[in-house]
Amino acid sequence: MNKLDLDKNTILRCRISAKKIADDIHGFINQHTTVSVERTVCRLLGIDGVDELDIPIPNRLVDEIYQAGNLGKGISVYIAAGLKLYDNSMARFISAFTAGEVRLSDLKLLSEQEAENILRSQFNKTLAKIKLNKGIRKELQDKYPGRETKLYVIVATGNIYEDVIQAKAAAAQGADIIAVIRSTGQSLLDYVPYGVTTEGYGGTYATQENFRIMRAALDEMTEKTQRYIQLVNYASGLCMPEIAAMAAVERLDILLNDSMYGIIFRDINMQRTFIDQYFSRLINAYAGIIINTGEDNYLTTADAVEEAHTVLASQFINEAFAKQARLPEELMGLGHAFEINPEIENSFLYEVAQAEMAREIFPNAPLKYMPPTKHITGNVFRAYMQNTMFNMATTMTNQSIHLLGMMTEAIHTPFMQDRFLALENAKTVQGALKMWREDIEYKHDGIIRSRAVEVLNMAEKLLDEVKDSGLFKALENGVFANVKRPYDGGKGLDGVVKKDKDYFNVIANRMEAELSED
Amino acid sequence: MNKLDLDKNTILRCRISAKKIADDIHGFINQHTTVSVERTVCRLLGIDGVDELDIPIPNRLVDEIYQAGNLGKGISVYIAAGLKLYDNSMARFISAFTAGEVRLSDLKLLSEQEAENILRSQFNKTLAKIKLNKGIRKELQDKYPGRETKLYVIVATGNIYEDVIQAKAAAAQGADIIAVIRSTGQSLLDYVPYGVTTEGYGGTYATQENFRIMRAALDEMTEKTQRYIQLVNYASGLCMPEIAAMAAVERLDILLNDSMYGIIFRDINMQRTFIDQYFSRLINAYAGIIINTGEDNYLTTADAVEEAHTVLASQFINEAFAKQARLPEELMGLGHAFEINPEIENSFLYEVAQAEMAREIFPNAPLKYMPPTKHITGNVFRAYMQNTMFNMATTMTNQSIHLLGMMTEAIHTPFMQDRFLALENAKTVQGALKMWREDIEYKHDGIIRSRAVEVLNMAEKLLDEVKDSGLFKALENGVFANVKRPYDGGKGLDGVVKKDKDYFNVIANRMEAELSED
Amino acid sequence: MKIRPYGDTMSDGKVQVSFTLPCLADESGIEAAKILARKMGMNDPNVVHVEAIGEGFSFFVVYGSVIHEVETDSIKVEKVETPTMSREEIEAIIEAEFDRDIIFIGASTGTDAHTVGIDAIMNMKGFAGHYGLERYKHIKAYNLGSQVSNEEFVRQAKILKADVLLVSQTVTQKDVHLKNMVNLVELLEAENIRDKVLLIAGGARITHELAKELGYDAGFGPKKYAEDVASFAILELIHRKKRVQ
Amino acid sequence: MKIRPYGDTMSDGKVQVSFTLPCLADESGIEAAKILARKMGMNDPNVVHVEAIGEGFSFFVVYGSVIHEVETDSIKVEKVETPTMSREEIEAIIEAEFDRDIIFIGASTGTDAHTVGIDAIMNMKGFAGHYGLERYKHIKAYNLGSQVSNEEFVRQAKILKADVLLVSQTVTQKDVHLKNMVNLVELLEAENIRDKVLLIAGGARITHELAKELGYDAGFGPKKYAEDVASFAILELIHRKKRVQ
Ligand code: B12
Ligand code: B12
Ligand SMILES: Cc1ncc(COP(=O)(O)O)c(C=O)c1O
Ligand SMILES: Cc1ncc(COP(=O)(O)O)c(C=O)c1O
Repeated sequence: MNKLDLDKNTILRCRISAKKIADDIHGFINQHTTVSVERTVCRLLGIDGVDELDIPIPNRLVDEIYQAGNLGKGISVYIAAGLKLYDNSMARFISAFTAGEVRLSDLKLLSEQEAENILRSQFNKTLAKIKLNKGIRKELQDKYPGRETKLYVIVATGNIYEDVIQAKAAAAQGADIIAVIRSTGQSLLDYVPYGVTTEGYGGTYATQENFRIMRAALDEMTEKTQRYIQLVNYASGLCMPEIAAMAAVERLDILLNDSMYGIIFRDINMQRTFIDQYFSRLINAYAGIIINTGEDNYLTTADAVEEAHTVLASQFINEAFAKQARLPEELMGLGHAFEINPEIENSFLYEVAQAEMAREIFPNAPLKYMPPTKHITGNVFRAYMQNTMFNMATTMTNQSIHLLGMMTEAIHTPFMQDRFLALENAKTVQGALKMWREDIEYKHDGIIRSRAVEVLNMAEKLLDEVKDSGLFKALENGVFANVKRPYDGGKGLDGVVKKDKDYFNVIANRMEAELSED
Repeated sequence: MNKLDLDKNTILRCRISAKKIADDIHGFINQHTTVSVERTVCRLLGIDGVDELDIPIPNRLVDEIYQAGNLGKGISVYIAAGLKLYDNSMARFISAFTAGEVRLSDLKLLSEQEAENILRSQFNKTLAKIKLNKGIRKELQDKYPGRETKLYVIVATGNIYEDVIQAKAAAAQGADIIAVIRSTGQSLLDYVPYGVTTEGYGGTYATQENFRIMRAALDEMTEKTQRYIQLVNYASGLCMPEIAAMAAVERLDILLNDSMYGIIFRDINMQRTFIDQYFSRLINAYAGIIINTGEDNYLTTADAVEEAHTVLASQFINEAFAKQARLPEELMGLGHAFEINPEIENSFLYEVAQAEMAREIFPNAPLKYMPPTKHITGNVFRAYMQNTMFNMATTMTNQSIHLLGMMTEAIHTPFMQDRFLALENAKTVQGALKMWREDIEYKHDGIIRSRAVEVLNMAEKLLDEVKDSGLFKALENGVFANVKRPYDGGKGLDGVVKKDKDYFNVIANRMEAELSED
Repeated sequence: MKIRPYGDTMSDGKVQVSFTLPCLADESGIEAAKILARKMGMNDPNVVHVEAIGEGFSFFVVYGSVIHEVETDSIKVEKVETPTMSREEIEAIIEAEFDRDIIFIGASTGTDAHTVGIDAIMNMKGFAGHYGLERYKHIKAYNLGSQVSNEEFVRQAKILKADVLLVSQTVTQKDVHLKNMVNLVELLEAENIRDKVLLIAGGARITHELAKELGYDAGFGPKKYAEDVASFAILELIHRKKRVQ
Repeated sequence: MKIRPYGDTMSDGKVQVSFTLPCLADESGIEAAKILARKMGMNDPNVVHVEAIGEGFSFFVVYGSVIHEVETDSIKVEKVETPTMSREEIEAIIEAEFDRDIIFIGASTGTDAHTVGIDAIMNMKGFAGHYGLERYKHIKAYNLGSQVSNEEFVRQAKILKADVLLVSQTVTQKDVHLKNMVNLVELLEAENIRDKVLLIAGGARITHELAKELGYDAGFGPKKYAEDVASFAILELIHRKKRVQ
């Protein structure tokens, strides 16, 4: 549908700039790896578990090579060597390693070809599992397609079992998508916690076991409700690709996975983030997991009217990075948000303009639309009204992934009743405005169309500038969310390693190859 | 503005039918008077107060003539005779009358001319006061024009002093219009209670003293808020014209004053109602009081989708009756309501269609738009959402008098906080959607336009039928609100009196003459 | 079992409260709101919103955990114990047990003008897909409308020889319904017919418990339809008939 | 004066309450809700809405009158007692009373990543039309950002010779902020600098009362801006300086 009549050429020029921006970074990405990328390789080779100090084995393995200054070769070849030593038994190799019986650095390295041969049976198992998951997901989605605009709510009790109670109630009430929010602080951990967890702050730790428990609960609800209930977690922070790998194995459906969020909102080093995001997205592409980008966050620190174009510019950049990672448009859940101060005159018109614009510029993307948060106060009734307006904007502009606003947004992570009321609000609005979008037109030169044109033009200009300065510089200058980050600052830079000439990543190679075939 | 492109000829045919319908009834009205009409004459001649049994003096006077079978002459001439006897001193005449010193029936009747001469100084005082009020209102409205769509809330504590507290708080929070809801049962009283009242059920008694108290409070708030705060009461029930007279004297601004509401919703006899409504509206026309009609009520007993056209048909009829009473369009606050079950698919589109249709068919009328009530439950949050949608529909269609929905609609008459929250909701929506109406178009052959056309066509058909059967018959058949009423049934028929050849109503004559001059 | 409110952790006791106080929206006002919340049993109340709402009043929203628990094992509720049958079952049972029609009269009594509720129960077309009593074979249903005085209602009950009296009450402000409902019982007793009829009340705020308390045989609130009241009435009439025999 | 909540009649005690109970949405569930409401002090609670919200839980909305009163005369609140001055006044007073710049450092500490609050106080452009501390003459303001550990914060305080420490805390779930705030006080005491600095907390759920309780000099919540905290800090520093002299 074309309601805004935006200029196709401007959009094309934005895409060209964004591609150039991402390509530049991609040159850098190609030359580097990170501790997280290599740990991910371990995980996809089937290595899991923790040692007696609760340190994950992937961290133990990668850290040893890193300390030895050899991570530029990639972990793959070391694992292959270890496996060879232990007759291709991963279990024996790992137990010898943790027992200190073997040091990776002492291993005799193999050729890439031999290493790959040895590793093949390991990664084949994991990749087969991931493909199986993809198949199951597709089957369930075909069987239980559900509504077009999916209703998304979060659980965040800190205790995975409590989360399950809340998630099941939400699904029973009509939620299509459940996200388990992470505990504060997890994104800055340079490892992924292990096992079931029942303590977290503002969210629940993302662990593979927690993923498994929630997936099982939601599968149960899928059958009960006859709607495929999707599961979401976060592949952001210092462990982007590792979480993507765990999610692929446990059949998560959506991951928050932005190319720049960690830089801007978690002060994670930009080099680190760009390298990590590439591999995490490659895995998502392989596993059929929808990514969600985080442009909505910009509007929590920057003004939603003034900085609207930065959201659009960032969407183009996220799209360009996603394409490099071979993600099809159908998996690009670009983010935006309803964050204009409702006291501003005509704010609703601006919101609709922005949402419709995103819808029309990215017609195949499962757009993620975030609710008002910044201008929500403790007046829960007012919040419920703001959420009604937001729900109406969503339906009027046919968004895909509809995050529900909570009336207690300004107070606490959602209670069961908050979620119930949010779902009721959204369901009612969806029905009452079902054909609205088909029924109305925006006037030529009206506020809505003019606003969309204005934002698009500003985004074009910004992309053009960023193209010239380079994205690293743009981030240093605080182009997004009004936040400035130094090239060498932030967390996790020490985990970035320049690839050696003989660097070898058995998983990336395989995934890239397979995805390029498609 | 013309967004629906409705057929002008259809609208014209509706108006022609409605005029015919009202004209037919008008023939009947002209030949009759009622006890209430005559009591109103007393009041406008300055007669007020109660006797020792709390019976209002106007009732005492009219009842005596009525009992004697002479009300067909009208009360005017009797009052004139009484005055003549007591040297034009109303006070002396009335005190003699209540003391039983003089019986009206014993008085020697005068010629119409002489009677009028005697009465002139009496009614001139009252009419001057009414004109002064009209001037004051105009002056205040010019000085403090306020917003285009006026926000209207009710108070209904039963106690006028408590009502004042609530009304002032509401005005401070942004209310433009305050209605004091009447106690249950008052509309069936064939007299108007007297003096200050502090006990009522579901509302506060409409008395002249209560009017005065509230008017003073709102005048105070007008100065404080710099917005002219309008006062509303109800000229429905068995005392339609009397309340109109009181309201004119106390500078009320709006009166609920439908031509058929009492018949349908209070089972008041239809003959009685039609006669009473004419005189009450004549007074309103004279006093510059906006009338509000009650079509919204139809949708509380009949289905809002199926019976939408009866609302429109009734609006045409109310308009025709109003014209007969010489009300200008600017005083015709025709009513309608947002009462479609929100669970119905596309209900919001139907609501907008209906509201926009009313706006375009009655472009100069200060349309009164009522909130959802029937489909409001005890879930106050859901109610708040429904009210948000309603507020949006109001702004999208530029209604004039915007009755605010209360989140506690299904529970109790409003608490102070309910009103505050309702005002906040409406104000925010008004701002956020300020230019929406100018900015969008409804598609040709879309749901909204088609629905409006369908409703208009059905209304035309219905009006055509009613024109043929006559309105009395239509009411007997339950055309409106699914309620059937017999011609001779209901309350108050015994108060209807056929005019004698020498019937004389000094006030009606004067008002009709003055209004025809304008 | 002891239960407590649930926010996001079992038994966390979380509740949401809002109210208006006649005080300012300042620190002292907030403290007053907290004191009130504590008196209501909320631990550590969180005044999440305060706002002046005009002329010396302030509006508060409070969240917190109540210390109270509810023991559910000991809960006993007055509820209509007879099962709800279908229209067809009810018709069949009348046919089997009585050799005459059963007479229902109904009204919205006193000054109450709300008819939608009583119409929902009585009118042919019923409500929300449930046919009303007028459609039942072997039931004669007289709907007297609204604003029917208790005197008139009793008079009609006698004239029509009603078996079942249906009273609808919607307006409850200042407990006007209680006064009106009690007055009807008194009139019926004065006329010596209270025990000759079934007296049933209904309305949005009417519960069975309340109705029993006021001397009615049953009470029906929202989401009750003709079949609920007819089932109760017919089974109760049979029961009484048998008791007499 | 004794006050009670106000619905539509002075002192009617009306409150609105909502909560979720782990029970069914049936008569017994409604009774459980009523029992809870009565324990909260509501007379004659009116359960105006009940609805199953999935997997054994029900949502209730209750209205009623609480019996409780609040005596307002005896209310004493911990509040910041210093007046709020304008930026210009603050600058002038520093110039008059100190011969050096006053050093503020601020951060969102612990695992908390919310910066908008502390930025509102510190950044040049400020918030809602109130300039931040960076714009004040004679104030040097160092904003360390978010997720700053207490150890790092104390280290920087020493390096920068901070006079005033500004701590922002937004995430309060499971009282994570309390633990984090107390830990900072302990660290400062261990380093023997607690009494050499002004320690000030802020955030959406922070009150002055709470901050004092936790051993801070002051706390600032919503709708407090740079001039509020600067006024307090400067006046308090002057006060302390005078006390020492
Ligand atoms: C429709 C309506 C009206 C219509 C009534 C039209 C009519 N002919 O009935 C009109 C517009 C005329 C009206 C007028 C007034 N109304 Co009114 N009205 C409502 C409204 C919106 C819906 C009520 C309704 O129809 N519900 C649908 C029916 C089906 O539900 P129900 O009555 O509960 O019936 C069900 C059960 O309770 C049960 N039942 C009911 N009766 C019986 C009887 C028996 C025997 C049995 C077995 C079962 C049974 O079966 C039904 C089906 O399940 C409510 C608000 C709301 N959303 O609830 C306000 C409301 C009831 N009205 C209210 C008021 C105050 C008034 C007025 C007094 C206002 C005024 N001062 O002008 C006037 C009435 C004057 C008077 N003399 O009574 C208040 C009552 C407050 C209170 N608790 O005291 C309400 C709650 C609105 C409000 N918040 O102020 N009203
Ligand atoms: C914006 C925002 C974010 C942004 C933050 C961006 C940023 N760089 O700051 C993003 C999107 C990144 C975010 C993330 C998260 N958030 Co957040 N977020 C919000 C939101 C919407 C607004 C907060 C805000 O900016 N307010 C505006 C500022 C100006 O207000 P303020 O902080 O109160 O500051 C004022 C005063 O308090 C005072 N003040 C504040 N600090 C200080 C300090 C001093 C010294 C002084 C004097 C004064 C002072 O001055 C300011 C001006 O008056 C709130 C919800 C809401 N509407 O309140 C949730 C909210 C705070 N977030 C919440 C949560 C749980 C999170 C996450 C943990 C979710 C997750 N698991 O992923 C993560 C954070 C992870 C982490 N490690 O902390 C919860 C906290 C629940 C609780 N009470 O524990 C909230 C309430 C939302 C919710 N209901 O779940 N969030
Ligand atoms: C892309 C993205 N990643 C992650 C998060 C969550 O933050 P954290 O990574 O700290 O869990 C968000 C915010 O909601 C986000 O938008
Ligand atoms: C035209 C009209 N008159 C009067 C009323 C109020 O009823 P009553 O006349 O019983 O006070 C209404 C309903 O709100 C109405 O719409």
